[in-house]
Amino acid sequence: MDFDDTPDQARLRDAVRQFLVDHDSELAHGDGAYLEEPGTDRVEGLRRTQAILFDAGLIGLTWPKDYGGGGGTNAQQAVVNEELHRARVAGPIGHVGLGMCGPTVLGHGSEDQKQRYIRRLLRADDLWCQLFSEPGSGSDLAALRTKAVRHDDGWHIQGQKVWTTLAQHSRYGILLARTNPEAQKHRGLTMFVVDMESPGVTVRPLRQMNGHQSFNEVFLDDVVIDDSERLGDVDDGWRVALTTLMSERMAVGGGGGELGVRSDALVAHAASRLPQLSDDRRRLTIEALGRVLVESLAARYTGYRLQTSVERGGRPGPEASAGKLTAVRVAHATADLGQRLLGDEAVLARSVEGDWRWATSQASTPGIALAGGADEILRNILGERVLGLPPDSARVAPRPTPPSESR
Amino acid sequence: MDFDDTPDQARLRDAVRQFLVDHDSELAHGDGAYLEEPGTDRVEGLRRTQAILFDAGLIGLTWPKDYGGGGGTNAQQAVVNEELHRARVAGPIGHVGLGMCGPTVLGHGSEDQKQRYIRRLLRADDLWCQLFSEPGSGSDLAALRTKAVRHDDGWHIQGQKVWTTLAQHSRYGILLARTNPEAQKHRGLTMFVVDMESPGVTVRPLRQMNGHQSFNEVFLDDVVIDDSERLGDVDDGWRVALTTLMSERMAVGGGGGELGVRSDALVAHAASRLPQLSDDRRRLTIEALGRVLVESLAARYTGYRLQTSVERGGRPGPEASAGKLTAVRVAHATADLGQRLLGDEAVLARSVEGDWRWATSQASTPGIALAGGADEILRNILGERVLGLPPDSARVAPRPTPPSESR
Amino acid sequence: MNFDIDEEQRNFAEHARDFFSEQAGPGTARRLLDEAGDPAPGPRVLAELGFSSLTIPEIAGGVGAELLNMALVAEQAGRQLAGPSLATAARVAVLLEGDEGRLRDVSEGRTVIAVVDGSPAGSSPSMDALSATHFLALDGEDLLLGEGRVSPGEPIDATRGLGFVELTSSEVVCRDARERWERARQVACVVLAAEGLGAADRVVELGIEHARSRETFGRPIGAYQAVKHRLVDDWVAVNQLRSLVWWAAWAADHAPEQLPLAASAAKAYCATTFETACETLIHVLGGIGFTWEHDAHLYWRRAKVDRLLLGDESEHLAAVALQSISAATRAVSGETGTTEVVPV
Amino acid sequence: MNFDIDEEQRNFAEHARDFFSEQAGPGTARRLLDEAGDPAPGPRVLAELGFSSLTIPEIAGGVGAELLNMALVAEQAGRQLAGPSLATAARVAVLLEGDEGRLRDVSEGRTVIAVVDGSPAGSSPSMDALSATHFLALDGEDLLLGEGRVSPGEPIDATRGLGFVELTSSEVVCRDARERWERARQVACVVLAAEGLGAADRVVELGIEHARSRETFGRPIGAYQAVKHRLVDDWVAVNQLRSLVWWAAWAADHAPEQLPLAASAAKAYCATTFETACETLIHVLGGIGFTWEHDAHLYWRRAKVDRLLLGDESEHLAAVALQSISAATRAVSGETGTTEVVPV
Repeated sequence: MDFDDTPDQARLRDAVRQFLVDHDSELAHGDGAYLEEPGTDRVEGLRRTQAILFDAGLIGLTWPKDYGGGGGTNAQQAVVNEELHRARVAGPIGHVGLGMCGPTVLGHGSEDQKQRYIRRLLRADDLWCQLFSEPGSGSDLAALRTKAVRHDDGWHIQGQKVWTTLAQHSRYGILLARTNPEAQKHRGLTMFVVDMESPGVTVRPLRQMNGHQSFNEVFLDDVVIDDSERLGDVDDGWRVALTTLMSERMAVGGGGGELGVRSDALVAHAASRLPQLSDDRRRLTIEALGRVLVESLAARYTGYRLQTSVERGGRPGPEASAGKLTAVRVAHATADLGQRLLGDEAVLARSVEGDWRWATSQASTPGIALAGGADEILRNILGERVLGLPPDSARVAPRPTPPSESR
Repeated sequence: MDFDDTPDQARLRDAVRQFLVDHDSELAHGDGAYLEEPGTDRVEGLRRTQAILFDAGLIGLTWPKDYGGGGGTNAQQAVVNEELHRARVAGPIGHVGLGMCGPTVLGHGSEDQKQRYIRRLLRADDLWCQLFSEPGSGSDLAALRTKAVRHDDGWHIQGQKVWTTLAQHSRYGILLARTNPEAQKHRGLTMFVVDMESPGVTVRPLRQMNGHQSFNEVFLDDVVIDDSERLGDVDDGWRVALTTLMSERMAVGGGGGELGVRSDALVAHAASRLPQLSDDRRRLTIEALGRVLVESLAARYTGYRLQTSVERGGRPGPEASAGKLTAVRVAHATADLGQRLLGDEAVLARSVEGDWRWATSQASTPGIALAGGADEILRNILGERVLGLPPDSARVAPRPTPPSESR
Repeated sequence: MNFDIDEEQRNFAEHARDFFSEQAGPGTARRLLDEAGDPAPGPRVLAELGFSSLTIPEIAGGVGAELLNMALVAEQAGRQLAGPSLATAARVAVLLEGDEGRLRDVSEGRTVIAVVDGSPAGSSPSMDALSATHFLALDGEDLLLGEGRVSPGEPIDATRGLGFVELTSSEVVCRDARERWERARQVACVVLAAEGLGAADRVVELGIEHARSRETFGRPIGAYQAVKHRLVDDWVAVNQLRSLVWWAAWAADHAPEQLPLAASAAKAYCATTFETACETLIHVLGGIGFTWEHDAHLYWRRAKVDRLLLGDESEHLAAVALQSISAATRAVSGETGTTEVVPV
Repeated sequence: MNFDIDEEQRNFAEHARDFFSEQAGPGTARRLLDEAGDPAPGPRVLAELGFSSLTIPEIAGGVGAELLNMALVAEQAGRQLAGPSLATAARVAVLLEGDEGRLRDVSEGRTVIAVVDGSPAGSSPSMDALSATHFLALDGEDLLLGEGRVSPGEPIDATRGLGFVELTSSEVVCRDARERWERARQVACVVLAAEGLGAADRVVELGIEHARSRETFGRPIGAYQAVKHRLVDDWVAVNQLRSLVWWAAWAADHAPEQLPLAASAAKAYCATTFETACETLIHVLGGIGFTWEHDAHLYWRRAKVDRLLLGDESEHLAAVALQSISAATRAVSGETGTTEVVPV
C-alpha cells in the first residue's frame, strides 16, 4: 500500500501544477461536476478549456497514442486529475465522449473510425452523445424500439431517443437500435455511430427542473447510416452497450469522483458560515457536516481501491455501481447542508451574496441520479451479480396467490 | 371534533382514577408494553392484576354482557385505557386472548364456546395463545403444514408451531391447521380451539435474544380435538384467521398504542439526564428527543382517528397496519435514545442506578416487530389494498430476461 | 372523543377543493418562475370568497370560523399550490385580534397585509410580501403596522411571494405583543402545515398513478417493492400528518395550552413528510419527473421552501422536546394539578 | 498510488482467519453471557501467537509490524467476536512506546494491560479490564501504570470485558503524555473499526446466505427488493468501511498527520455500518434471528457496545468536521505550504 508519488509522478505533478498556474486565466473553473450557474452558457469556454488541456497532454493520458492519446498509465492520469481538482478546473465538457462513447468506439470501432473520431473527441473538437434511452425504455434499456433497417444505401433509422445529454451540442452520437424485431429483446440490437448533422435528425432540448437544458429529445426520421459506421456486429449491440454502461458506471461516481458540489467547497462554506450561527445551530451543523464528509471519504477511498484494481488490469465490474449510490447520496446531502447554511436566505435560489451553487445542485441531483441507472437498477445489479441473490422478477414461477386471499 | 369527556365519561374517569389510587398496591406496574425485567417471572402478579381490573369492570368493557363483558362503548374503554396508562398499570398478561383469540371466538365460535371461554379469558383465569406460525411459514402463513385429519373421535392434529407467545402459560390456543391438502393453499385450512393440556401437546420455551422466554415451540403429536371445538366451517379457516389478523393489527400499534418503553418514561428520563450533559450533547439529544416525540404523537393521534372510525361501526381495515410500522420505529428510537442518555454506562445492560429498561427494550424490539406481520408484509398490504398498487409477486407473467443479459 | 371532521366540514372542504382546482394549480407556479406576478387565486379573490377572513370574527366582517375550517381550506389550497398563503391570513387575524376596524379592511380586501419576519428595518425573506399593501412587524415588544419597500429575492418557489421588507412608515397597533406574536406564529405554522398536507397528499397521489401505469421489465413499476414501499411510507406519513394538523387546529380553539406543542409537532412533521414525498415522486417518475414541464418540481420547490419558513424542523423539534420536558417537570412538581397540559 | 494490501498481507490475513475460526467464535460470546470467564482466544494465546504484540518493536519482543497488519488481524478477530480486543493491545503499544522493558513483559505475556477510560480513581466502563493484570490511565498529563480493583457491569456484549476500574497502586510511566494518549486512542479506534469491519462483513454474509435459501410465497426472500436492497446497502457500506480502515491504518505509519481524521472517519462510519448490518440480519432472519441460539444477537450486542466505545459516532463526526474546517482554514491562510494535511 502506497499513496506517495514515485519520482516520475512527482515530476509530473510539479509540471502539471505549474502549467495550471500559468494558464489559469484561460481555463474555466467550477465547484463541482455538472454544476453550472443558471442562465449562463459556458459551452464554448468549456470546449476551449478541454482543448487547452488536451494540447498540454492532460486529457486522454491513458488513451492509445495512435489516436491522439498519451499512452500513459492510470496512475499518471490520477496525478493529473488530482491537480485539476486542486486547481478547481471545470470538468470536461466532453464527459459523455470521454466517459462512454470514446471507450465504446475504441473497444468496438474499426481502425478507420478510431482514426477519424478519437483525437477530435479528446480535444472536444467534436462533442458526443449517447443515444440509448427512449420514452418507453429507461431502466429496461433493452426494450428500446428505435428501428434500423438495412437498405442498399445503408441503415435507415426510425425512432425517438430521450434524456440525451449534450445532444444539442454534439456532432456525433452512439446509437443503439433494434435491427431484429423477431429476436429475444437483448439479441436484436445493433450499435452505430450517427452523425448528428445528418438529414432526419432533430434535436429538441428539454428544459429541466433546474432550469438547464442539458437533456434533449432526439427524433430520428429515416436517418441513413452507412454500414461502415456500425460498431460491432449486427445484432450484437447489447454486448457493445455493456462496454458503454460499464464505462459509464466507472465515470459516474465509480472511481470515487464526486457528483454535485465538491466537498472542499462545502467545508469552505461551512468555515465561513459557522461563526455566524448560534451555539445550538453550530452543533447540529457540525454533526451534519461530519456525516457528509465521512460518507464522502468512504466513497473516495473506495474509488481509490477500484482505481488500483483497474490499474492492475482488472476491469471495473458491477461493484463499481456502488460508488454511484454513495456519490448521489453525498451530492444530495452536500447541497442540502450548503443551502441550509445560508440561514434565512436558504428559502431563495441565490443568496444576497450571490451564492447559487447549493440551490442549483439541489435541483440538479435528481438528474444526476438517473445517469448510469437509477438506484434500484444499481442495487439489483449489485444484489444479483455481486452478492449472488436471486433475480428480482419472478423468473422462478411463483405459486399463484389470488390477491384477495393473500395476507 | 371533540376530545373532551361527556359528563358520563367524566364520571367514569373519576371513578376509575379513584379505583386505581385505592388499589395501586395490588396492581402490577410498568413503563411499557412487553417490557419485563429479565429473570423475573411476574406472570402470577400480572394475572392477579388483570383479574382485579376485570372484577372492577375495567377489562372487556366493550365485550358482550352475555359472556362477562361490560356491553359498553369504545369511548368508555378509551377513557379507562387512558387512566390505566396514566397510573402506569402494566398491560394485561392476557393480551393475546384479549387482542386476538377472544375476538376470533366471539366472531366464529358456538354459543357454548363463548359461554365457556370468554369470561375466563377476560379475567385471565385462562391465558390463550395463537398457534399460527410454523418453521416453514411465517410471513406466508397460508403455506402452513400442520395437519388435521378427521376421525371418529375428532380431529387428529400433527405438526409443529413456533414463535407462539405465552404458550407455556396458556390453557387454550386457537390453532390453524390444514384439513384439505389438495385444495389451493388458502382454501384447505380450518381453525380450532385446542386445550393446551391435551395429550400430545408439548411446549418448549425458546430463549430469545433479550433473555426472555415468551416465545415457544409447540409440538402437536396426534392431539385430538373434538369437532365441537372447531371455529367456523371446515376448510374455511383462512376467513376465520383474517378476523384474528385484523384484530391483531388493531391490537399491535393500530389504535395508536405504544410498543416498547412509553414516551412519557423517555421524557422523564431525558428530563433527569439532560442537565448532566455537555451543551453540545444536550442540543443533539433535544433534537433526537423531539424527533421521537413527534413521530409518537403522529401515531397516537392517527390511532385516535382510527378509534373514532371503529366506534362509528367501521371495521379496522388494512390501513390499521400503518400504525404498527410507526409504533415499531418509535419503540426502536425510544430505546436507543434512552440507552444513549445513560452516557458512559450505555455500554452496559443495566446502569449503575439499575435502569435496565432501555437495553431490554432494544433487545426486545426485533421480536415486537414480528408480531402481526413483518414490515414488508405490512407495506405490501398497504400498497396493494389501500394504495391500489399491483401485487408484488409476478402474477402478471413477466417477459423473460436471462440474468446474464439483464442490465 | 370524536376525532374526525363532521359532515358540514367535509362538504366545506369539498367546495374548497373544487374552487382551488379551477382557480389555481401548478401551472401558475411554473409561470411565476419566468415572469413576475401574483400567485393564483391571488389576495383579492381569497378575500372576496371569505377564505382569507375565515378566522376573523363576523363582527369584523369575517366568517368567524374555527381554525380547523381554515386548515381544511388550506389543505385544498396546498393541493393546487395556491397563494398567497392562508397561513399569512390566519396570522394576521390573530395579530389584529380585537382591532375591528383594521380587520374589516382586511376582510373586505381593502388592505392586504403580510407579516414581516425579522427586523422591520430590514427583514428576513417574508411570506407574501410581494402582494401586500401593508405589513405587520414586531419591534421589541411592540406590534407595528405600516407600509414598506419590498425587494424580491430570486425564488425557489415563486408562489410564496418572498421579499425583504423595510418598513417605510408604521404605527404601533399593540404594545406588549410578544405573547400574541408567538401565538400568531403557531397558528400560522398549523395552517402552513395544512397547506403542506394537501400538497403532499397530491404528490403521493401522482406517484401512485404513475406507479400503477408505467411499466418496466414487463411489470408496472408499482409492483416492485422498492417503489411500492417508498410510496407506502409516504402515504403513511401524509395520513399521520393529517392527524397532527387536525389536532393542532382543534387545539387552537379548544385547548390553547396544547397549541404550542401541537403546532410545532405538525410543522416539524410536515417539513420532512412533504419534502420526502416530493423526492419520492421525482425519483419514481424517472426522467419525466426531472423536466420543467412536469408538475413534480413545483411541489418540490414548495417543499424546499416551506420546510424552512416559520421555523425549520430543528426549531420545532426542539420546541416539542423542551415543552414536553417542562410539562413533565411541572407535573412531577404538582404544578398543574390533575390535568396534564401536555399529552405525552 | 497503490491502495491495496500485498500478497504477503493477504496470506497473513488468511492465516489469521483460520486461527480465529478455530479458536474463537460467537459460541464463546453466548456462553459468557451466562457465566463469567475470558473471551476466546484470551489474552495469553493472543500474546503467545504475537497477535497482541504485532505493533510492538522487535527490540521489545514484539513483531514490529505496521498497524495495517494489526488491522488485518483485527478484521479476522472481529469476524469471530474474539477477545480481548486488539484495539487494547495496539493502544498499549503506543502508550508504552520506548519503554522496552514493560513492552517486553507485554509481548511475552507476563503482564496483561488494559487502558482505563475516565478517572483512575473510578473509571468509566473500560475495555478488557476484566482480564487485565495491570492498567494504564491518564491522570492530568501523567500516564500512570498500576494495579487496580475491577467491578464488572452487567454486560450487553460480554466479550468486551468491560469493568469499572479503581487503581490501587500506580507509578508515573510518562509525563506530558496527552499527545501520546490521544494518538493511542486514535490507533485504538482504527483497530476497533477493523474488528467491526470483520464482524459486519460476517453479518452481511450470514444475511446473504439466508436470503438465498429461505423461501416465502414461493420465492427465495433475497429475490424481493425489500430484502435484496437492504443487504446491498449493507454490503456497500462494509466495502466502504474497509477502505476507511485501510486508509487509517496506513496513515498511522505513513502519514501521521492524516491519522486523526482517518481514525475518526473509520470509527464513525463503523458505528453505523456494523449496527445497521446487524439490524438487517435480525430482520431478514425473521423469528429465528430473535432467538438466543442464533449468532445474530451476539454480533448485534457487539455492535451496540462498540459504537459507543472510544467515542461515539457524534464525537467522531464532530472531529472529522472540525479537523476538515481547521485544515481548510490553515490552507487558506497558507500555513501548510503546498501539502494539504487533510485530503478533503
